[in-house]
Amino acid sequence: MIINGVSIDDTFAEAFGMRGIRLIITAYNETWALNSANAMTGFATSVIACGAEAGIERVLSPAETPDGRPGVSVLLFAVSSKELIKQIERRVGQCVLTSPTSAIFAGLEEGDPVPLGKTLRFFGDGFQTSKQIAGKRYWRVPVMDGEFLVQDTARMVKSVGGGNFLVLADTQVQALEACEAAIREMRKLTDVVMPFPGGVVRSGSKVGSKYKALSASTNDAFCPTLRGATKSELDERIGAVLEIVIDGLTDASVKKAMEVGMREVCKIGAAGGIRRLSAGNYGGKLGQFQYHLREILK
Amino acid sequence: MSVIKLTGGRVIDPANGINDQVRDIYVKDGRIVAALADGDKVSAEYNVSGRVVMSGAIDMHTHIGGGKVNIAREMLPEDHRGDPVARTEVTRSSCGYCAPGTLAAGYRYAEMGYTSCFEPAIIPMNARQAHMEMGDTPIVDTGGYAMLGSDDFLLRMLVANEDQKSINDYVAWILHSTQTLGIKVVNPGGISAFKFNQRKLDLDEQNAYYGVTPRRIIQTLTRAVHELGVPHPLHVHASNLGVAGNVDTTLATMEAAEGRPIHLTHIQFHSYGTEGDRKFSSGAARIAEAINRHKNVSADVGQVLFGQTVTASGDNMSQYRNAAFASPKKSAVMDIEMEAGCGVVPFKYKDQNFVNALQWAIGLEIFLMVEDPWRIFLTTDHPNGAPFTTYPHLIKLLTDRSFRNAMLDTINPDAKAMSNLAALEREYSLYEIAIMTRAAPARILGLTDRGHLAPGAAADIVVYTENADRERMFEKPDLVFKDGELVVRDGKVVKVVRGNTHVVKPEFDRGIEKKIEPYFRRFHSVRMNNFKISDDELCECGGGSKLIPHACGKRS
Amino acid sequence: MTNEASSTVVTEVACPFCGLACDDLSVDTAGEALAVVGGGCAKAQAGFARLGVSHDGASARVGGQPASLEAACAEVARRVKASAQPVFAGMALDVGGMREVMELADAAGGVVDHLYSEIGWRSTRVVQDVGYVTTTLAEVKNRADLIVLVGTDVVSKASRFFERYVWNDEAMFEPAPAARRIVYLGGGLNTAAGQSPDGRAADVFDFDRARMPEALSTLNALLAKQPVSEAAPLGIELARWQALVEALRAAKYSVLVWMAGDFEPAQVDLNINAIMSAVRALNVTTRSNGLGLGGADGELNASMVHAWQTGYPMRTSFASGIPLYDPVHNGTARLVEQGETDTVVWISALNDKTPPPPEAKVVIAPPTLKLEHEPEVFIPVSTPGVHHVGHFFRGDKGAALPLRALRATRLPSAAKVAAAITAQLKEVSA
Amino acid sequence: MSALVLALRNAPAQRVDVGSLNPTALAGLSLADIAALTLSVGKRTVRVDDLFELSGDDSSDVVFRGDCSKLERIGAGMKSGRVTVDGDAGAYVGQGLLGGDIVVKGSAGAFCGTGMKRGRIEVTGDVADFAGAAIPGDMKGMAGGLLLVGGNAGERLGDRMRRGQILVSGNAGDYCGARMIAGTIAVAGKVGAYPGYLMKRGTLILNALPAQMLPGVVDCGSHRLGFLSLLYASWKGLPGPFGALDASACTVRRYMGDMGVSGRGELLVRGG
Repeated sequence: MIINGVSIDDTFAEAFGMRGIRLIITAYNETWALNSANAMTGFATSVIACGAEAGIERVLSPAETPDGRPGVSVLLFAVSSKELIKQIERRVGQCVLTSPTSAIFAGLEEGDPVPLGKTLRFFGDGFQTSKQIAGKRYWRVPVMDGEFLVQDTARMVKSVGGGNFLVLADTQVQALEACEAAIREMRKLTDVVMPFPGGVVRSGSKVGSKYKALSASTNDAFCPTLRGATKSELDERIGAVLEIVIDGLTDASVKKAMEVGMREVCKIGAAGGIRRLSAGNYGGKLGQFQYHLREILK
Repeated sequence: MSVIKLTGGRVIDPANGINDQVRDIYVKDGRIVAALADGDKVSAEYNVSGRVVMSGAIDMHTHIGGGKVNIAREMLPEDHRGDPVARTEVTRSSCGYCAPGTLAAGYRYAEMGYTSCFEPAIIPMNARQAHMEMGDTPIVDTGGYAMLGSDDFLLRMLVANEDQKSINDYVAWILHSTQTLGIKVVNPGGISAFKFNQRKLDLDEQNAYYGVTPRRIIQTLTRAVHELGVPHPLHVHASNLGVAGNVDTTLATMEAAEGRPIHLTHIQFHSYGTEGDRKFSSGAARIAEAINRHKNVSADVGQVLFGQTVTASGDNMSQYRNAAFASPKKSAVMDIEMEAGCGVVPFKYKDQNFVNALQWAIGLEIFLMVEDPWRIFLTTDHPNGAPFTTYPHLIKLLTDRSFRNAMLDTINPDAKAMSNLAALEREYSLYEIAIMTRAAPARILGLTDRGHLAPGAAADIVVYTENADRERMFEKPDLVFKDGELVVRDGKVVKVVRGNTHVVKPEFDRGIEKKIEPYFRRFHSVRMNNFKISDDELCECGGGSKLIPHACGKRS
Repeated sequence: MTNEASSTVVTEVACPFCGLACDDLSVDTAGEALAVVGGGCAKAQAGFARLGVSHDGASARVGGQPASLEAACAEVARRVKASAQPVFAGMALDVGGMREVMELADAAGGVVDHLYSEIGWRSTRVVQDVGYVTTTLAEVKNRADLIVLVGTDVVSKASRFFERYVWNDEAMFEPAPAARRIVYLGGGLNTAAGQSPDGRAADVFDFDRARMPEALSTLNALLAKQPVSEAAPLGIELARWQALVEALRAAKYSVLVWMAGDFEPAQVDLNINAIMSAVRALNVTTRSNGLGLGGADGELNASMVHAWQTGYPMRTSFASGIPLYDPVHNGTARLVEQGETDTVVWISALNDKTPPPPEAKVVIAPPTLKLEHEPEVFIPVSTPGVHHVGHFFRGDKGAALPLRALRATRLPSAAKVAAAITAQLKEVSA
Repeated sequence: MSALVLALRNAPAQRVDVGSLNPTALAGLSLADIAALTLSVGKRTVRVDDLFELSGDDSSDVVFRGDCSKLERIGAGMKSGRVTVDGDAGAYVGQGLLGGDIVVKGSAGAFCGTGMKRGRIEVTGDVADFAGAAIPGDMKGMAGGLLLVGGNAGERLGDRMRRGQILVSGNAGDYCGARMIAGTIAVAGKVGAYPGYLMKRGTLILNALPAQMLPGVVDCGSHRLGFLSLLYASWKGLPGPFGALDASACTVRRYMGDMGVSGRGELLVRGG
């Protein structure tokens, strides 16, 4: 399959079942909502070392938030319910509770309960109070700028992490600009985040390593500088490869994001130095989800 | 003159060694007679062939009257709302599940085949009220035990090292003045200690003011009761009620009696060890072994059964501590008249709660491991462990091992694991149940004309249809006679009579009043003469109850 | 029961004319009226004098005309039988009288309501809602080192409180009675009795007693080591409140005394709740107790008997055949005002001063009771502790005193009248 | 189907417990069954059709007509459905309510909504003393749901209230929120003396404080409290002034108390 001169590999992205959640952070203004959200979703690129993968889903207008203030919705993903609960407790505790004027609410109505204020309330040292409003419980924790308002319980759902595609281009700059264009469009979608910095990752990995301590190591087959020295996947024209990783609340949202991103890359086409689209997988042995590129772009 | 004949019943009368023999019983003017005299004409004959006949049951430890019980009634309107007793042609309306009104209590006791009930904790100053409440408890005979041991008069006598004879005189004077049947000691000296802000008192720990130890109080009072010839041994609610590890205190308390008769009450609450992860374990085996070995010791169990109840005790030191566990969250604690105190704490025993479930198992373990049914009594310490209306259920637990084990499987699994109940194979026979609920209580209280069916006994008689389901059998007797009157038919009161009041009148030297009278004038709130209850007054308090004195054979 | 055969003075008489039920009275029975010659107080003297005559000439009346006791009882039975909802009110009775009225009320499907129940139910609510930590008079007499009188002077209603239980010659424990510390919370009280024998004046926190919630709120906040909103609550420097709190903490056996009837009616249970809150806070480290005094006019006789027989406190309706407790709605005044009762039976053997409500169709009371209206049935009764023996619960619930028969009379007791009506009622039923 | 109408033939002289005549208890009963149920009127036992004229057939929608001020426990314990009172109701309206709606088009007696856990009670007129409060001996009063009062409330509004919301368009009497454990009470008019006496937790939202305040209720200053915007938004459209509040106007003066009994309750004075 070739689209606008871009060759689409007959392969698939291999993604994993994860636990995901949406939270809504509000603040006095958008800046402070973003400050909190950025901190909370920072250092959350890969579950391998960060415990969670997270990102800002979108900015919300006052009309869209529970308390009528500017807000941001964020998505967080982790490999298990237990880990997600732990990550939320830490990240909300350190990055939202601490952030001036902030409040935080559940962004999903359905799913399994995740303690939010239920555990954070104890920061109030007995001065915390709860309120039940329209069937939902909230905690009010006294802090130095007033009260930190936090919903007692949020909901998490089964979701998908690790949707991806690889952009193979003539040069590093061409690969990067194509990815930037893809990310711009993908960020208009809901239910997904691209957890790496700027949404793009260069350090694709393979399973295993020559070093016993490491379970993953650089994907040498896609490293252009090793083209002659290893069993390379790259022909001589490819000068750089970049990857976009997608975590989404649903299978469909990940698929949709991959499609939007890949089509944007294809628009640039061979004329812009884009040669191939490929995807990372583990031979289909590890992940429950497989996204076949050619099927998505059919 | 009325003559009644019960024809062809299967009589179970352990006091007279009769086990399931078919016999006719004749009742003449309220008393059992061997046969009819010439000219006697049977006015009512009941064919009870095939049915089980026993004497009326006796509850030797049930909180049915006195200040703390009335506080419990007042405290718990929510208890009563769901449990009314409707007015009928013969009965009045009343209500209450765990803290029933006296009317409800009397009717329900009679409807379960109980014909005598004894209030075990009468604060001497409160004896009038206790007798009034018992007097308003219809049908059943009543009586009570006067509480001593934290009263300042006795403690002062001990400090002054007064001789045992004087103490015996004081104890006898209390029995006469309060019109009671025995002496009870509750957390010996501990109620007094609580007034001096002591929050615990071990058997050999000194009262902060008097320096007197619980051991000395028990020694002195067991001796006094024994020497006065009071049939019922000192009735002891031991120190450290409910405290993990109190099994040691309880065993030491048995020793403190120095071989004299002693009755340990609601011993389940005093049989706790400190083993296991939660530092709470069963001490039942050690307690049962000690009772089996010490023939001077008897005990009633104070079985816990699951559900809502209220705990009412003279032990305000313990009850102040227990108030933290009140459910619903309310409690009354009182210091009372330089004599004692009381504490009322509602409580809900939960089968999934480790401690409650183990308490349940410990009580049953004690029942099953104490070998002699003449020295272990069937009580729930109403209402502390459960309301008395649960007795038929308790009887089923004791008589039906498979039922018991099925229940055991439903309780808190950690508690089950800590109990050896499943290994106990004993099933009480009807004969043994008759001992522990009739013959033995009558004997230990000195009630010579109750608890048996020989000629001369009062005609307190119960007729049951045998049912393999002992709970069904015992909750609804076919017939209950009280002093020869048919009061219950098919588990419902058909006639209301007034029970008698049982008392003891040991001999003593009235000269003791020369010491007591000035004490009252100096320190008490009433005059001595207004404290004492005369025979006439007792009958008035009892609303016309007949006074039945029981003999005391002086032993010193 | 006389000192010597020739004396007409009876000693160690218990007095049924207030909740203290002092039992050290000497009463001379020689005259037409009974005379208190030892112990006692003005109220006792007046009570024994007024009621302590034989009243043998008094007769029952039906429709204002003299009638036999039997006829009068039958008429009452007929009326309560026909009534849609009878109320038995007054209830200034001894235990025996109350016992019989209870049987009557149940048989009649009525409601029983003591003349103080409007306060009483609110007071009872405390044990129902939170319970209490309390003590009794003999304990106060021997142990109390700090007595705080909350909104009451006690003596206006129970005059010998200090004489008999505070300023005694000796106590069993420290301190000596004369060293006791007395504090009054509230102004307008008769604080003279609180002055110690050696002339130490009581510590009076003088404020409008309707503002008692403010005082108790202050005390509880300070006991909990929490702030209060004012520098001088109720116009009294915070330092004085703080000093009182320190004294309570330091006391070995403090006693907080109240009389429910001395609180604003709407505040009764809340104020006692607040007192109990303070007492419980103190008991964490020391001993402190409440002492609620009441019991005048047989209030406790009525409430105790009612509770033990039926399980419920007063203001319980027996109309439907099972007891239904509703103290808010079963008060006599309300039932009358709302037209829910057609028959008020006023029964009072101890009180001949409180007039029955004008709606009372039946009055069973001492012949000395002044009636503004002639009821449809009037039955004169004797008085317990004067004409017949009986029992009386003291206001601290610590004791039930035996009452003596000091003066013969041909009048029946209230118990006897109630029993006669019940018997008649059952006749009517049968 | 049309609403089951229970029209009083004559107002009874005594209070009558009609708690059993609610949609949950009547479900599945025929009109004849309902007519034959019995009630106690004083000492008399009467059939439902002695007391009421019955019409309609939808027992999930019960309407009481006539002077119902002696009828007690209207709608008590029901789980769903609707009960309407065309006029005044007696005491204990909606006692222990578990769901559904009760509308009193008039005033209600004492202890309105006591022990209710869910559902909604709307009283267009006044409620007497102890609305949303615990009955003697109960550990909690209202325990959930919504009580809307169009007129005034008596003393001890929400006494021992444990959860839920009470909105009073008019005034409330003395000791509003006494012994409150949790929940929210809002009063648009004035409140009487000593609000929050022995209050442990919970929220009173007031327009002004009365002159008589407890020293144990302390001023914590003026603040914007975010939860109020959620609360006000949840009330949007309710009858009365609370249905029209500006959700963003959530700056209040905050008082805490009663400090002697945990002191975690709050009195929020609007516009503070």
